[in-house]
Amino acid sequence: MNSLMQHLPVMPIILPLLAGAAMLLLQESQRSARVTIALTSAFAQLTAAIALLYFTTDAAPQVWPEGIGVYSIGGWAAPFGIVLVVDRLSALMVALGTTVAVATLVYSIARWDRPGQPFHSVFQFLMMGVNGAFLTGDLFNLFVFFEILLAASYALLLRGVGTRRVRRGLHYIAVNLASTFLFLIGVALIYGVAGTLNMADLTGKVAELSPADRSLFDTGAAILGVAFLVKAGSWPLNFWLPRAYPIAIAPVSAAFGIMTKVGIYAVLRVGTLMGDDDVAAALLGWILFYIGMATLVAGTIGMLASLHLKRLVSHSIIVSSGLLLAALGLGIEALTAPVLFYLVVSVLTTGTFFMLTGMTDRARLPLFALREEVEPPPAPFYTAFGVAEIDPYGVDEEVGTALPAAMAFLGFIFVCCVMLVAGLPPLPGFVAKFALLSTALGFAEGNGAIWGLAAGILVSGFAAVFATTRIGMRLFWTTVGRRTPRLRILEALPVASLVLLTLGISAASGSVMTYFEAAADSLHDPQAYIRAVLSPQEGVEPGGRER
Amino acid sequence: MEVLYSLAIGILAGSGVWLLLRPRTFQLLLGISLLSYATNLFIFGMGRLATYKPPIITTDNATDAALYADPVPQALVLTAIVIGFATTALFLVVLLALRGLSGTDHVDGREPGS
Amino acid sequence: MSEADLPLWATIPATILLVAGGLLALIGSIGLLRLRSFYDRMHPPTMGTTLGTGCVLFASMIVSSALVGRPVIHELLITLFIVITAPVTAMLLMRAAAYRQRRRENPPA
Amino acid sequence: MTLTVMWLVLNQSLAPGQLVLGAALGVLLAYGTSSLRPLQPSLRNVHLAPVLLLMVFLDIVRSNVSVARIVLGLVRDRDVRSGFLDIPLDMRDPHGLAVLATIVTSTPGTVWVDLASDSSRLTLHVLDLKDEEAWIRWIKGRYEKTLMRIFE
Amino acid sequence: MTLTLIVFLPFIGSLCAALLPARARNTAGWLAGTVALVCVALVWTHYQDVAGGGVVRASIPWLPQYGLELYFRMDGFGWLFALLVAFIGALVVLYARYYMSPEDPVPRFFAFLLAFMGAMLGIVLSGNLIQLVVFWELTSLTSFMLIGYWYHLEHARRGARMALIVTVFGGFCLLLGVLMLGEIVGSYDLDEVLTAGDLIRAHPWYASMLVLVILGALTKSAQFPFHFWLPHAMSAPTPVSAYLHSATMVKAGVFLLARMWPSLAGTELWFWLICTAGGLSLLIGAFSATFQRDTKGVLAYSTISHLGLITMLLGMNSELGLIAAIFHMMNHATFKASLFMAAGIVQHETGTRDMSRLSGLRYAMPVTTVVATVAAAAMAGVPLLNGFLSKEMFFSAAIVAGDLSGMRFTLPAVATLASVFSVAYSLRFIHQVFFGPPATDLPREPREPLRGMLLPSALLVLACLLVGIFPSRTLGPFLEVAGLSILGKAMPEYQLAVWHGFTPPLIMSFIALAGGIVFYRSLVRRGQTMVPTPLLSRVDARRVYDLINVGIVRGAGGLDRLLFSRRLQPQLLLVVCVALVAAWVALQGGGWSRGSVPLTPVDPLFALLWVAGASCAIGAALQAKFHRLAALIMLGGAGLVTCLTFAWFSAPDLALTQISVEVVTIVLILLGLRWLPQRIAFDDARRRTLRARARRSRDAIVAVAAGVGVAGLAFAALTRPAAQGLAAFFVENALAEGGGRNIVNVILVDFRGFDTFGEITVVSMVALTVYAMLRRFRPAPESMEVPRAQREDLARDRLMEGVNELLPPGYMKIPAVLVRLLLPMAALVSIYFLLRGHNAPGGGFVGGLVMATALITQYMVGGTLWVEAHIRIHPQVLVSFGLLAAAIAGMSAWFVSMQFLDAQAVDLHLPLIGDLHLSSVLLFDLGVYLSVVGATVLMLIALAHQSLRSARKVPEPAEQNLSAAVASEAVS
Amino acid sequence: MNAVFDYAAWFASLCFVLAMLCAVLRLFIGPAAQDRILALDTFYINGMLTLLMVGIRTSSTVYFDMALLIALFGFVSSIALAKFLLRGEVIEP
Ligand code: NA
Ligand code: NA
Repeated sequence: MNSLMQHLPVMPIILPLLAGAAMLLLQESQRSARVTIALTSAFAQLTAAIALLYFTTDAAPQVWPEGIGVYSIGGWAAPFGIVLVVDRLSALMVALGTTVAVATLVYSIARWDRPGQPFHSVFQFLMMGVNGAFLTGDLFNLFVFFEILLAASYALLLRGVGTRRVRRGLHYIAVNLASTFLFLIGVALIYGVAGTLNMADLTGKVAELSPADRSLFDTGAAILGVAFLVKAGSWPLNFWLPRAYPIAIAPVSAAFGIMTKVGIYAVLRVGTLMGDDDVAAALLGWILFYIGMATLVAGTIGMLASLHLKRLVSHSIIVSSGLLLAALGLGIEALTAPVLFYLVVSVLTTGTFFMLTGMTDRARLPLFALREEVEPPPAPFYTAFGVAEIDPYGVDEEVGTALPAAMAFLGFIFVCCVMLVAGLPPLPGFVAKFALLSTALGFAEGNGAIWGLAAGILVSGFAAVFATTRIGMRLFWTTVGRRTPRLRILEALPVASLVLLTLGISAASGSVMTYFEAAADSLHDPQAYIRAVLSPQEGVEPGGRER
Repeated sequence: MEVLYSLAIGILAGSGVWLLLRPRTFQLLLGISLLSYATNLFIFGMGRLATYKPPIITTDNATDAALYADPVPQALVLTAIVIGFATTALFLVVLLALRGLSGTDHVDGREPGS
Repeated sequence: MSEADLPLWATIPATILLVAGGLLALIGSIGLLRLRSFYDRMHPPTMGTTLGTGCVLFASMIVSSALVGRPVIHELLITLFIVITAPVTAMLLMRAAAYRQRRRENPPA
Repeated sequence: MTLTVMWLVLNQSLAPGQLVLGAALGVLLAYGTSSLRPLQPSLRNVHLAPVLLLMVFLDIVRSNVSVARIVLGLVRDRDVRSGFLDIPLDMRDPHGLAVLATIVTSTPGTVWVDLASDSSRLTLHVLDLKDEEAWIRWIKGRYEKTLMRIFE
Repeated sequence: MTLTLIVFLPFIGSLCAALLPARARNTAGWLAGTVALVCVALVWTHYQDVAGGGVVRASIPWLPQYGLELYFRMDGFGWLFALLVAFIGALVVLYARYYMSPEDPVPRFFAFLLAFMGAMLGIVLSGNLIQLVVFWELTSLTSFMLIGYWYHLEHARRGARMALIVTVFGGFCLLLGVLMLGEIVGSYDLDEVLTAGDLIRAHPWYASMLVLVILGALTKSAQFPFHFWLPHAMSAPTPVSAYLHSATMVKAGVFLLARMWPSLAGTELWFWLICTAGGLSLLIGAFSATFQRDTKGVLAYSTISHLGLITMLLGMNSELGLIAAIFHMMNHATFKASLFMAAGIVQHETGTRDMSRLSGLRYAMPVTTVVATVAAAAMAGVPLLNGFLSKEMFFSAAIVAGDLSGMRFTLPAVATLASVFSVAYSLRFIHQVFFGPPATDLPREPREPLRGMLLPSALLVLACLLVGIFPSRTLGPFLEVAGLSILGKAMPEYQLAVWHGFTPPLIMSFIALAGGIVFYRSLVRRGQTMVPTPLLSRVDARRVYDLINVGIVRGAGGLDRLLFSRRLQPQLLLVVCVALVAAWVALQGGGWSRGSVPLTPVDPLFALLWVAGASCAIGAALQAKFHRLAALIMLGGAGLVTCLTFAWFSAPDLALTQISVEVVTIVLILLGLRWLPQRIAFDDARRRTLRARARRSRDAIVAVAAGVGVAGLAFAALTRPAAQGLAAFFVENALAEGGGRNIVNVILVDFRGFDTFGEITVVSMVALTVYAMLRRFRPAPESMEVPRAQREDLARDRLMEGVNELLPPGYMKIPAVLVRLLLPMAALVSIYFLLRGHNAPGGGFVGGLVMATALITQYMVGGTLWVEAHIRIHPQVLVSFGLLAAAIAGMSAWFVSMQFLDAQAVDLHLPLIGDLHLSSVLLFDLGVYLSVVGATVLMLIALAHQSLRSARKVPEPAEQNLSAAVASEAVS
Repeated sequence: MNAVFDYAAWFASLCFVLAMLCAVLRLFIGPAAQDRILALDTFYINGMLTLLMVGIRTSSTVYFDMALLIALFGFVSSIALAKFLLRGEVIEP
């Protein structure tokens, strides 16, 4: 099946499409067939993604020159046709996306996909959108894939009834529609000035522009950037995020974690391909930095204010977006590898965390338990151990309560999630933040921004501990009125696997980071990317297709 | 002509944005439609204005690009129109569902001040 | 434009038809604007819909046929469609107007 | 058949390929849509159709002129009296009535308002209702009779 | 290798313990004990390696690029601490085995305890600063788990969280400090950091870095002002208190200070910061301990105080101080752990820790009384016990440091005063618990505990005695080794002897002893032994913590509402404004300027056209609130003008698509309007308020700005020469390579077919979503009933009436005839558009919309039931087939090993018929056609079905009323 | 002579555009919803005629398709609107 290998780059897009479309033919009662198709497709995508990842490493130099694979759709070479480009970054993102998707899919089979809607089809389309957005080398095609993943997200978000869900869904759609218009205007303007849509081709075209034209081009890029920032969930364009994500069912929220990162990816990809103008790059950098910091701060505050776990996790997504944007905004190339590391970890983290919320939801306490956290503690608390208080030890029996195995498992996962979100060692959240800080401090001499970022990273981590313990203790450490959730193997397995994966990443940080460094290097040397895209492909004539 | 064309886009966009900022869902729906007209015209305009040059090859060897309007933005607009249509439809249904559930056509699902 | 080779036999009737069609449509719309009641306003636009369109289509057929050198008649399809669809609109609109007028005159308790 | 002709007119071609395709489409579409068209017209005396067409054309031209005069104010306003007009009908065939409707609608100055549920009475709105009898004659004599001969 | 094992063995043990069943207390105990003892043995074997100032190293690379590796490094100091951790660990395991109730699920307890032990060993054996932080945080976490072990107790939960918050805060500070340190030195390697003291102290970052590191140490060691968490941590089971909160974890802070002493100490800043914090902790801790009512509370505050003492010693910048500090760390660990165990025994046997209830236990528990008394005496600094020795050293160091720092009087006075309190609380602890009359109202009858429980405590007391009497023969050599490893040179002159003459320290000791006794007696005489701590109970760091805590939550809540508006309009306004600002900033480079291309002359027709179009747009904008139908009609007008504009500027395909979409959209919105109850325009007072007006003007300004902006951008681009874009290629290749004359269509289905591919996916998915949503749709109650018009005008009696009729009755009869006549024609036209799209305007999308519209008109004239009684449409199947057809068309290229979507064509020459051109492009377009028909019909019909649903529902209330009536009749 | 034809074609186009403007005016004036629908219908027909004129003036056949489509479907929005007025909903059960 050499030819299948040759078509590997398009597999992560075509497989979900086929699966999603085929499943529409099934009756509502044919659940097992649907599940089989969905799982087969998802695992096939994961396999393809891992193969792509492997081909971009130095381990397989014979497959693609410089580790960058280009697949011309329809046999039309860039810049005329649409090309899929597999470089380290995109392969990494696809692998990440499919990993989370596979986990959430398995998870959802436990019980979440039940209410008859075409859940599995839409989920496949979501995967198609995400993978396509990561793989495409064409700006307008990126728009199309954005729309696919958005449409899928609308569908998944609006599952189930309820005023709240519909209201927030409406807000989500409205904001994304607005950003869709911005996207279109930005892309159009870029095409209008530079005359091309291929991202690699743009780099060359931009260099030839007169200053006035360049400014108009930059305007297009700026408008496009705003659209990306909306997707990335950056403040103040992200009010929808902490409202929309928590209302989705747990596996869907988990799968959504990757969507904000699509925005970040777009910023990174388009930014590095267009950022040859130093002045513009510096300006862009500062704007990004400040927006990132604002996002970081806002997300941190939101996290502290969250009374529900899902909302908290949503805010942690915002925090991670802010952190990524701010770090990218500093314009320090050495930071890119840690940024990628952090990105990967945060996607896995939020995915796991959201799935966990689905499993603990039914263990949740009634709301009265919340009040104690918001109200100041009652006066006797201040004099604990003082005379005014009756012996606190006479009443309670000092015999521990055995945690049911389910609760213990969930508690363990919860602690892992907290450690990941807060960046506590030894999980990779710490490794990522350490690498970020360690690199950033190398540039801190006379650069206040670095200190701001460092403070932001640490404060947000601390806030995560503060907020998660507040909620987590209520979830796991309250005995009154708790019902122990039933642990389903299909839910536990993917969650545990993701946690194990993070542990693995942490243990193998050295080699993982080496890959990210290579990805960062090629990202900052767009020439290789451009060479790969614009050079003639095998089986594709430079001017057209082979006949 | 360019001035006129730009003005047309501007008016559509301005009306669209005005509606987009209104509090009623139906206003938003119309605003989205108007904005998509404006956006489509904008994209289309990026191919510059060409009258009487439809990009359809009538004689086989007439392959000079100057004979035709730029076909690329047209193709982009087509995709944009279709996607715009789809999202408008979706927005409409969500709007109806919200009206049904919340009893008001305010975008926030509740009347201000209530 | 390539009317350079439009023969005279085609030009004269086409010119007349176009002017007539334009005037009919315009008068029809003016009627739509001027007349006082809705029922009255229903009538004039028909001028543009039937004879006005007919004139233009006929002119188009003449011009196309003259240019191509063989009879071009696919404009007839437009006429067909308009003829078929116009009554549907008219009937429903009239009935709607009548209903609304009735309702305005005898508002429900 | 009609569809095949339409196809050829649309494509402006009499090529054999188009003929075959048109015929195939004609049969297929007619069959495919037949369930939504349970009522098929039965035509007789088709030769009367061109005559009818000519009559309609002349009437349209005439009424166009008269309506144009009214719109342009060439007729004094007080001379124009519009109103509803009831016409008793003998024709029952829906297709005949449909053609009558197209004729009435296509003629400026008359609009189809309502048809009694048993098709026994037709209500029109007429822009220039000076002579009710003349209008009734016009409908019944000129068109209803011809249409009944074609459709019933 | 053994170093690595020492650290990892407890973790492995922890994992094993965690997997044990909840009842396996003996197995768990044996497991934990074995692990601890093995660690002790392993540490012990390294004595020879470190005794001569040597260092044992082992390293595993982790993240070498960033200087992070697992680097275990054991020198004398590390060895001593590791031994302490492992040894006391073993004793605590033994103690806990008996202390914990048989019903308690102890495997979890031992799992956490072992994990903690591993983490603590990791700290003391870290040779890499980042690694140290890693284990540091792990101790915080395990401590959290252990304090909260009895999580059903409210104060345990609170205490655990407080400890975690404070220590994690410190941990993050430490991380930053260590990162800065690493940046200064260029390495996180402890060996390099320890030799770079001068470089570090001279660096401009020194002060901030130092503050951060100290924050880490102070929080961990519960030093002022972070001392408050420790008393709350007493909710932990007593073995935990003995182990973590007296002997080991709280020592991590002072361990760190001692560890970094060579590279950080020796500056004024160090002295002031550390001595102040230490001194205050010393005093406050000792003073507060005197007034605690809880036995463990006394010990907790006493721990704060003793750690303050150690901190102060470390802050004195004197080598003697350092040695004394190390010495006291060891001593304090022994006597305090033993005291905690004693307190635990008391609680275990009597059921309470309340000193006002406890009394006279010496009768029931004589052995415990002896053990506790000796340990308390050590704590008080009574001669012949180890506490006395280290306190002597403290006094002498205080005198020296006082001389050097110019606080000749203050330092010794503080030291003595604290010792006075120390004596007092030790005395009180023993006196109130073990002496006096036997208590009568205890929850349990007190008796001597099991031997296993007493043994660890007794062993530790024995150590106190041995060290106290023979210091230089017991602890002396070890202290030597530890001190040497830190100082890296010969030890300063110090005397480890019980007696070295009448020196000022000895005098201070006696003053303290006597003062303490006097002070306690006066308290007893005045009956003030059970009062809240004077002065301090009002101003309490704990209280500040709570207020900060609540403040954070409340403040965040308020800010959150401000930062994340729940309303849509501000969000949309912000999106628009941010886009405007972004564009404005980018335009500063001159982008707005007019380009060089001359303007084309204005066509008055076009201008007139747009007068109409613009009025429609503005009209729609103004009417949308109250006159929805009018606004919709105007929208249709604007849409038509847009369509004409496309046609005008040579885009026939666009015009076709626009007009079809336009029509379908209007029908769709109308279908929706059925369920959107009308808004009645009324004179709303709110609309006229100043605020409302201001809001509207603001929106108007933004809208105008957006309009002007977009128009300006369009104009700027339109007047620039077109870039040498892709057009030329497409024009050249459309016919030759793409096989089509309609370049736009060739782009859509071939050059950029992938976009189209995505586009139909979007449409299909949206249709599915709409369908799914509408299945659960609950319309507005006002719109539920049959519209008024239908009730008044030709009401229908029964739903299924007329399904079998050939034509609808009444007014719809003639329209039905005409519209049904149109259906086959429309279908033909749709196929016409589909098939010729490649060469002329049209294509699958337009064709599909035409077909869908034709079907919908049938619904309009016939009604849902009638149509569906005559024909079954399966839109979902159409969608699926469409998508699959497109995908298969794309994949057909694979079979000839070309790229996805590479067009394949087969030319057949048929006799008579001629050339038949079948290509995958056509299949692709057919896929588009099918999915568009399916999706559009699905959406429209799903909406249309709503009224069918609600029409079926309408009789329900009537039935309910009926049954209610029947029921009421039955009752009467 | 061709010039005369061109003028005539231009004149006809002008007439149609003016007719559209009249329709828009009626659309604004109303007063009843049915007036607006009628105006939209007129607007569509005149728009179609304008398109046909563009076709005639450029002697291009591509505009024919658009006109065909408007002829076929312009009425759909009109009858949908009218039906909405008349029955309160576009598609009855
Ligand atoms: Na008429
Ligand atoms: Na007592």
